[in-house]
Amino acid sequence: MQLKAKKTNLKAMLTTASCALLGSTANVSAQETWQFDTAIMHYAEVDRVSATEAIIAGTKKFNNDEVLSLKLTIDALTGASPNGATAQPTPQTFTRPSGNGQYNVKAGDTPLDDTFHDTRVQLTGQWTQPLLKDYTVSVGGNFSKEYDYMSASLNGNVARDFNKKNTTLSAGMAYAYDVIEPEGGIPKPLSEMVVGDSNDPNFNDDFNKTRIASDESKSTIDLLFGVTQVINRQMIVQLNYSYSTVSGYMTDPFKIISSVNKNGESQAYLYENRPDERTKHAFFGQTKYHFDSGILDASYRYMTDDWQIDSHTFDFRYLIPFTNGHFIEPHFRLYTQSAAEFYQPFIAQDEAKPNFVSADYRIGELDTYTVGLKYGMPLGDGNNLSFRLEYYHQTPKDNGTQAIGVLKEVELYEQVDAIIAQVTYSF
Amino acid sequence: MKTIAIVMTALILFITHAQAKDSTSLQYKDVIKQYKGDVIYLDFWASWCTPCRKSFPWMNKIQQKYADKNFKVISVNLDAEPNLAKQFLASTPANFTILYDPDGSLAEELQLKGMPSSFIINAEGKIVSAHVGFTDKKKVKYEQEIEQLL
Amino acid sequence: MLIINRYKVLVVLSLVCSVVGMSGCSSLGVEPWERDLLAKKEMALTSAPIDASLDDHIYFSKEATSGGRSFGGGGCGCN
Amino acid sequence: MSNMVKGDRVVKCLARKGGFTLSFFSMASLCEVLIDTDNEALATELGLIAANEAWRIEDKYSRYDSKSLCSEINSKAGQVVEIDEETFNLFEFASQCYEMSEGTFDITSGILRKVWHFDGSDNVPSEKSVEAALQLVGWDKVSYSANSFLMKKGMEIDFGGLGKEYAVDRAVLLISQRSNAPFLVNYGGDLAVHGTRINDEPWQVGIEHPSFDASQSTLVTLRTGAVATSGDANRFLLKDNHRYSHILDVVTGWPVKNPPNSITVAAPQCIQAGFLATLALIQGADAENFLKEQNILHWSIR
Repeated sequence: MQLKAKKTNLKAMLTTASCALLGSTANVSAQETWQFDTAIMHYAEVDRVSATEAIIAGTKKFNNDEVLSLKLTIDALTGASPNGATAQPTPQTFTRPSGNGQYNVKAGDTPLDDTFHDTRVQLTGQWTQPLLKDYTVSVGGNFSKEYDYMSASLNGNVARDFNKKNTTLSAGMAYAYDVIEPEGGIPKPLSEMVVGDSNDPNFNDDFNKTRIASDESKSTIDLLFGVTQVINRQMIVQLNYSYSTVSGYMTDPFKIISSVNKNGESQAYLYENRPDERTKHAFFGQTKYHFDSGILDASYRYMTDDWQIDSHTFDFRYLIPFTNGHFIEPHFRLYTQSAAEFYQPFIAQDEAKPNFVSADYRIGELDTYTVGLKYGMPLGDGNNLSFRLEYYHQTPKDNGTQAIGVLKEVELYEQVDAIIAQVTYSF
Repeated sequence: MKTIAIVMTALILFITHAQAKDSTSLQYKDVIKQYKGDVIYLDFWASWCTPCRKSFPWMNKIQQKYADKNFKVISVNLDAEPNLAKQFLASTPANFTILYDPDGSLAEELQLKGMPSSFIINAEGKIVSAHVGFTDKKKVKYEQEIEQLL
Repeated sequence: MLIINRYKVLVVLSLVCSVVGMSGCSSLGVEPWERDLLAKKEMALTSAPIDASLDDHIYFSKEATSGGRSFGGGGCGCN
Repeated sequence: MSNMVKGDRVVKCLARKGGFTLSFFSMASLCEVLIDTDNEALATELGLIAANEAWRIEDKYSRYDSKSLCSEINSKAGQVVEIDEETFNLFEFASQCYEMSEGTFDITSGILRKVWHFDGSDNVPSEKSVEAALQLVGWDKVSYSANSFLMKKGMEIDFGGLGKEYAVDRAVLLISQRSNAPFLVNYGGDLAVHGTRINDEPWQVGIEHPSFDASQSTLVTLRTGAVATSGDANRFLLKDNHRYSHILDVVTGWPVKNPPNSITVAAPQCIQAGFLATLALIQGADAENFLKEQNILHWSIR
């Protein structure tokens, strides 16, 4: 009886087989051990901010189906982000948030503040366990600290299974407390940024007049109600309603708004001011459909809040597995939001100062899309490695505001391009 | 934008009908007839169900422990394709009877509530108790119930 | 502007309730032993939690909306 | 010349040009460890390491020793047996060999010895008895995990095809960890070398396989890696002048058609060489082409 199949890589297979035997590395059986996921992600915008984020997350399943998961996140941020002022046909000078030193912006450029370099450490823990017959409860906490910001939150969730686990209703609540202690202190809302020679004797007094506190805080209460329903053998659907109310300091201490004259020329820069209450409603629907081999993950989120921001988010992923355990997963995300009621790219000097105003494009009218691809491969013995590369594009819109005077010649709504690159290794 | 939202919600509400089941396969009375007079631990498992794998070493143990007290562990595999079960069994030894119920007719007859499901059946063939899931706490309870019947 | 928003919320809310109500009936769903595809880890609703938490952090600091899939995220100065 | 005694197991130490030769008996073969060193104490210590490991493996995996783990597994066939990590790794290796050989290299095929006795006579077993024996053969009927093993009642496993070569590789591993003196380990024709000798001289070894008469021994020169020999010329059956070789095709249960008398194969490790030699024999007439196709260095005696 001859060995029919052409065994070309016999020697290679034999080498791995015998080295497993004689190298005899112990492979601990997987029941009670920790499952780890580690990832490094680099987010980089063109000429703007870039951040590197590393995560190590461990999950341990206990023998009565309890699950403990711990996660450590460290991220470092560098680069420049827009300070809110408009571009001008002439060069501009701004004072650094700390109050000592200035930075200059060339004519025609969107003003960017490059004082941002920050490192953040975040610890997250979650304990989940079954309760009585059909209930699962989960409690968790989160603590995050960076140079000028601290955040702590607790969350709790209970879920109940119905009709042979085909339907699951869940309800959860989370409370978060954040404290911001910006370098240079909390600016006085709508006060004018002091721009001038910082070693001029009364510069400091003028600067301190624009400060009202050294730190501010806000607290957030989130409620989340969800229903997960198995439709059939290939399809599962989840529908969530989440209610979130935030009270406290939500202004961005580093953001300003240009006050321009009739000809659009900046006369002053005012520190922005946002309301100290915000209530958000979000409706989220997700479905996963298992085709013959591929898996579609499609979700839609509608958010509306009392800052008059409405947003729609569409997210589609399609996992294509290969026979050797590798897979690729194309990803497409579409996002659009309307502007906050108090968003304005600039304010006219002679106009009455509004109560709340912000020129932060991130709460203006905005469309974004993300296109990406993830490639994964198993490395044997339960370990796998995956790479993800995504392109993220932001298109700020004018929300109906007419550019005036010289502002017509400059780019008020600069588009942003960013790359997300991530490597994940789980073992 | 509004139309896409409506289409999306319609997609989510898309409902398909369950396939029809033929009834030529496993029935409870046939299974019980073969093991008349034995106390039975009837277990339902499938290759894709991770808690099921944890129950096998325990089922091996009680099958050996009470073998002489006419006690039988019968496990019913519910995989649609039998070779998935074979792969599972190649790396999870089982020294008890394995029956195959690919179209789930016995599972349906006993109205399984979850996976793994198990039934403790007394010597007369009557189901004494039904359980879902397998954890350390539950396996102690199952063994106590079995000992009471032996 | 205010009235239209109120109306939009009601429409969507009623949509959610109808789905929840309907999904209660038992024709939806599978038998416990028919969950082979659903049991796959790739079929979990959040099958890549690490990617999801990294994305939440990016979009929280670059857009005005967060959460929905799970709690609102945030916890950073993110400017 | 000195002996180290461990019960009835003796390790002899003989001086030779450029070093020492340690010899002992294990797994029914003469085992030798040639070490290039002028330090006799080191040589004896390394020899003892190899001998103790060989005896440990023999006590654990020999089918003939009733107290061995192998015998325990065979006697408890039909029940789940506890196994340790080393045994699990051996089963993993055997399982890969089973797949690579498409079922023809199978450590559960020892049962066929119950029906086939290659004593040169003509008692070829009946079709029925071979068929009955085959019911108890088949690695696919076995199931094992990291700490437990189960096979059908009546089945038997036999580490014969792997045990000696595994002992050679283990000896090389343990000795090389302890010293970097160049050495050669030769357990009854299965041998492996380690380290580079002075001015990179190769080892010259004549392989006297038990079945050979003196004239037919193979002379092997080896600088690195391992060599294993499979085949036994004087075990066969002769009936109506048809010669039945002792190499059995595990799938049909009948002898393979005219395989070479013996094949010696070279490979990086002895356990690989052993598997390839046995696998080549199973290809019968096509043995040599099979090895050529896989470009594996081999010597064949027909």
